[in-house]
Amino acid sequence: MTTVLFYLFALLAVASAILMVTRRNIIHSAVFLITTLLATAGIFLQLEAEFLFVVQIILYVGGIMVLFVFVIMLVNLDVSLHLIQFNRQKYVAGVLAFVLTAQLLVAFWVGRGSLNLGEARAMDPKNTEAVGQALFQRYMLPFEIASILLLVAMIGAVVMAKRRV
Amino acid sequence: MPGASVLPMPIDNYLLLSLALFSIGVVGVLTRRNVIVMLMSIELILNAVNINLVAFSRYWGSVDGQIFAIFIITDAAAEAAVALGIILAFFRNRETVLADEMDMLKW
Amino acid sequence: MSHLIPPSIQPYVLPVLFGVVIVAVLPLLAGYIVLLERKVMADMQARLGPMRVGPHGLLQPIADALKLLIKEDIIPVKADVFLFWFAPVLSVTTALLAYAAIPFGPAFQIADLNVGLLFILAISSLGIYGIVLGGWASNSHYSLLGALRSAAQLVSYETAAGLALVSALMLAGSLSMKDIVQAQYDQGVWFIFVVPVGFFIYLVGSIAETNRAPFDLPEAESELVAGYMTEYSGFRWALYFLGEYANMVVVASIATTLFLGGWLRPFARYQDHLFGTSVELLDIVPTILFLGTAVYCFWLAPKQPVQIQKIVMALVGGLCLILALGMAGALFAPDAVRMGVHGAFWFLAKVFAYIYAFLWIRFTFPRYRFDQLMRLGWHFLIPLALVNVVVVGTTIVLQQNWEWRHPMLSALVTTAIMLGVAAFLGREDKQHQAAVEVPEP
Amino acid sequence: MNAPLPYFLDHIWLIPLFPLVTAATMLFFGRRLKNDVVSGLCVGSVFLSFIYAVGAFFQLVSLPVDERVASKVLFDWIPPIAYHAVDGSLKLFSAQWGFQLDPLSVVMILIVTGVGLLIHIYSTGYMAHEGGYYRFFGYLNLFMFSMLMLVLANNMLVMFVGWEGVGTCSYLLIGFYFHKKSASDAGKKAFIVNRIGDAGFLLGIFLTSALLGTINFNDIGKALAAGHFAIGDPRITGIALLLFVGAAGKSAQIPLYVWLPDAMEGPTPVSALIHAATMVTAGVYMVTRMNYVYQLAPTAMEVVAVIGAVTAIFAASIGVVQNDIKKVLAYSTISQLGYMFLACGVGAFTAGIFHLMTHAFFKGLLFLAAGSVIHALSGEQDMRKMGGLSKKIPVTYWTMLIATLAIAGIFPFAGFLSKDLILGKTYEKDVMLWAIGYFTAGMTSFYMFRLIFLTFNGKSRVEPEVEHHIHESPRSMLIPLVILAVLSIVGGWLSWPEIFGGNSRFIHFLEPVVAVPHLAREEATKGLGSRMSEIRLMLLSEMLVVLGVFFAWYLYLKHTDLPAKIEKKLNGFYELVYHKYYVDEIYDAMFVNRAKDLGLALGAFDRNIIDGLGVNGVGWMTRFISRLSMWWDTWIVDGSVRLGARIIWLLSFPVRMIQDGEMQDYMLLIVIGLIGFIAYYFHLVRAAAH
Repeated sequence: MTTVLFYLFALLAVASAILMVTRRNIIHSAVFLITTLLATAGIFLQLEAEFLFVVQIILYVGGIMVLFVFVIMLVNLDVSLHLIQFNRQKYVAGVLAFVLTAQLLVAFWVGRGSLNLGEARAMDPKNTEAVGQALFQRYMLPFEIASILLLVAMIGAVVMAKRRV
Repeated sequence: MPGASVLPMPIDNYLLLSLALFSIGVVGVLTRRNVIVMLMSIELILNAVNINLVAFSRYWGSVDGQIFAIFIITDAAAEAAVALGIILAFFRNRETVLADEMDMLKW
Repeated sequence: MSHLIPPSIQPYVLPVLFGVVIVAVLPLLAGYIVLLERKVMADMQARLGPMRVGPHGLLQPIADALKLLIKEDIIPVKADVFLFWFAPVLSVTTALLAYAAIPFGPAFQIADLNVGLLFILAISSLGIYGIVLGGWASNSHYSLLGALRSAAQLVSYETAAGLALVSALMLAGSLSMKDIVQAQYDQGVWFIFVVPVGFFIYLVGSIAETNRAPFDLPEAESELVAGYMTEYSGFRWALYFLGEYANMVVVASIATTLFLGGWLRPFARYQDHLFGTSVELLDIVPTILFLGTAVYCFWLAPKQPVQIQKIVMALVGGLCLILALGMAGALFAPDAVRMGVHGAFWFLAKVFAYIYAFLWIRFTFPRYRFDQLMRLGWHFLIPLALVNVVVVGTTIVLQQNWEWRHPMLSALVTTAIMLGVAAFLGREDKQHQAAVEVPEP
Repeated sequence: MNAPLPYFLDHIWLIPLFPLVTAATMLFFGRRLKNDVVSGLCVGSVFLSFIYAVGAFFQLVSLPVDERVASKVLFDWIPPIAYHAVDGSLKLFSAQWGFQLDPLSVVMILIVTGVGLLIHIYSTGYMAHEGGYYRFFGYLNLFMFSMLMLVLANNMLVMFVGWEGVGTCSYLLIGFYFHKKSASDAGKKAFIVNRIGDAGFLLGIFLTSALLGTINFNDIGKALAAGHFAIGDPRITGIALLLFVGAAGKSAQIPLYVWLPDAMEGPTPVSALIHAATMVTAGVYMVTRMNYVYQLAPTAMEVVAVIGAVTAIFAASIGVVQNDIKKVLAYSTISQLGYMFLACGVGAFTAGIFHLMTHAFFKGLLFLAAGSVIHALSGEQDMRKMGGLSKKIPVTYWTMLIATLAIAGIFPFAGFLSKDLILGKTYEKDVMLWAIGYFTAGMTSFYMFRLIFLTFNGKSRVEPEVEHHIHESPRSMLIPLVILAVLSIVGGWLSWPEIFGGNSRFIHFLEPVVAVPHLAREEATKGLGSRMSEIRLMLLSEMLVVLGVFFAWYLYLKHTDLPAKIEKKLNGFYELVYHKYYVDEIYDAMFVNRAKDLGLALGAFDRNIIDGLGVNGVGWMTRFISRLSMWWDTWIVDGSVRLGARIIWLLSFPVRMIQDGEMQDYMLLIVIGLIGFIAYYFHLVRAAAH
């Protein structure tokens, strides 16, 4: 069952990711990105990370992507639909990206045998509690730092987006 | 779902999946002209990383990976907010969101 | 019967069953909520409301649904077809998906996730896309503005509502809807009595989240024709409507579960067996109610003007009678069934009470201006909710660590503090409002 | 105290605290508060203190006579510091933040809080329409705090804190209408004159601690009781005189009295509270508190007595001719203070305190009533523009009349008892001083009734536009008047003298404080002379008082033209007195102007020598040097820098080629770098493999 789920989600994710990159209409690519993110969330769920699953949806899909859609609606120009979508270095870039992927695949292929992680360990069934514990005890400092980061980002965004600075 | 079940499949699949997403993201960042799409591709890359982290955390049976993922998501949020703010400001001044028209930052 | 089903799919049977039931019943429910709304509005405006279709318009929803189904389906030329098709579906899907984690009764639940509440919030936060994309896709200024407004509104009020929920969460100490209700049973008090301020914040927030008056700016007829639904008609429009009302039920269910004690009957701890039988005194209330309704319907039936209406009325009476019998029968059924049936009854009763509050508010208050709406959200509700979380958390810690065992007293204190804070914020806000000059609409 | 103290005695430190808290509130947030909130807070705090004071009083009385000393130490203020006393022995100087309650200070706190409370209530009516309401009450409460610190202190240093505090508050309150120049000047004058006295007090403290090695009152008492010092020991006399300088400054005795008349610039409640009832009596309190020092220094006692007597008659003589109602009261205050010091000087400390109490009642009442009159006449203070008010503002009239009878010393009002106690004591000591006090009593009754007649009786001389809105004051102002009137009738009966079959309760209550163990306590024991002489004295003074009243009536009601004639007749003398014997002018000529000259001289020195040569010279040098270094900077330093910059600019050409400002090119570079790294990693792996 879970295997089926994984392949379903993975396929969905990859397919919509490709669509996201290739669509001409930004809104469409946003929609497909959302689909990818949701699929990823599904993967998380299938990995028994319920909390992360929810966080992914609430934060990424419900927050960040809404922001994206907003901005797209604000900046959307019909002309941009008829412009060239790819920049002048696209072939070089494509090749380089392919090389990079190839390298990673090679690395992967070479290391496939040596990646013997042994038996997977059991997961704490109370995932949320576990995350909370870790977040507020071992990772307290990073947590605070992240909050500071968010604060700064918020202020920055406000200042940027104000009509007249 | 049962807590103590072992990893349903070898971790390679997850790695491959995240690799695929990562590569697609890279392609998007490198080739698209529209800044917003570039940003979205970056989000995609971050996501690929998240998948890796969560997969490994599941494999080690500890939540640390998920914590990192959470931090990455936070990071993505901050980055998106600021970047979109910049884009808006820029769009107001220059009426464009194309990357190769934003080339004042040189010399 | 369990031996008939192969064990591999056994765990999926009940959930699927419930799912089917919900998906089947919900549109009807939504339709009847619309009828209820029209009736209540009529009542408050001293009118009769729909009377023609069926006795007292009881068949109106069905008629509406048929009309919408057979209506011509218009897609604007310059619309973005894909999204135009996608958006309403999305909004309905999310609305329905949220029901997966709502416990209508101790057993009557599709899936008891241990992140149930978060799951519901997440799914309903997806609902924005239905609106935004729809508004954008129909490529019309009214729609776009409506969409933007509603998106802004949803984002800002989700924050307040979510924070308000946190206070109840801390009291329950769990994210699983079931455990939350259970906690209210164990502590012997509905959380509305412990954190009324939180409930109030959630009430306002949920009204705003479902885009209803006085926060219905996204579809403010007087300003932008019908907001994001301007270009929609026929079945897609019906989908939107379904989604909206389904959402109302969702938020009502959340409120019911977190603040109003879910499926628990009032005085759930109070045991009083009726003349020694296993029947409890308060459990016969539903039966009596339905019986009364049935009798009333039978009494009304002959008075109906038209033959068909007489029949329908009688049928309704019969239905109520059956329900009453069911309730009564459930009293003697094994606990699981009894709890299920009665739980569902109480749950729905509370949900409808909440929705009635919605309607009431809608017909009572005038609409807000958009900047007022935003100010209310950001300057009043969110700070209030934040303080609420802090205060409630403090009291909980006090109770747990310092052996300060006066839940009701602490509730009073907390509420008093929160009211003070609210007053303060209100004053600040008024001053601020006086300070900034209002933009002419 | 080894035994645990009862509640109120254990919490005397709260009594000053309440006003302090409200004072702080007023001065920090007062601006925000509404007037009724302000008055509620301030009056409330004083009321609390009053309650605590009363409680403390009763619990103190409940103690046996010998143990009526409750002291409470909050914390160590100055940790012990070792130093050599004058006799070469090693002493530890230390001060605690300590409070002490004995009959003397309990009387004082009762007066301060009680009269203070009444005056607070009065002020809520009087200041209702003034600006800076919260400021006024903040200062007033601050004053209450300082005054209570002063009277509750258990050592001289804490007492000094209160001492300076009341000085400051009096400065602030005299200058309350700071926009009026005369007011702020008066404030400054009061402050500076007080400084002189305080300097004396401070020196006294130093000398005490240098001599006795302690500044704690009880320890001082013990140290003196140890009997190392003979009576009339010059060092003790020195301490006594120095302390008396301080007392004279605070209590406006010759030669430091000049600030008090000008202090009348302040609002009338202030004059009543600070410059009649409480602060100015601080000197008397201090002298009494240090009585064991004085009783060892007969010379100092004589000084005190003489100065007191002279001040009394001197001020009274000035008061006779003043026309400003508050000025008259001010001078009478000075002369009454003179009485108190006279009492202390002749060793009748208890009588002094007794008079202090009664005086607090009737003089406070007089000022409040005067304030009510001024309030009624919307700000008019000149008695020549009053008259015939008795019908229009009856309550004020009657209360003020009672106070006048009291101060004039009519039997059996409070003033009579206390004053004649003093006179009796004085008579035993020294007939000359007694004569002075005696005539002063006569003048007192004269000018006080002059005031009454001019203000209330006769025909009205009020200006017409003021005339028609004369109004009785609000209830909040009248109630204190009535209460104080009652007090100034019965207040004296606390110590109904033996000869009238009473037992001087008050006096005996205070005796433990002034009881000096190692002296033969003749003052205390040897009753009030023989009965007959005392009766005779009383009759004498009564006759004189009545005579004074008669004169006043004759001159200012019967033949109202006579005073003018008399002024004509002895013009020079009148002028002299009317201008207060030109004391202020003399002081100006002697001290103030000299100080100004010194300042000018110093200023000139500063301007020419220090600024001229020093600063400007240095400035010129600096400019010269900076020119040089500027040249160096421009050509040598900057030159080299620019050279470097130019070279780098040339070299950096290829790098700039890469930076074309297109972000995606950068990303491309990043990816290339990434690929490079991974390739290098492969290489490493292969190398490791082989």
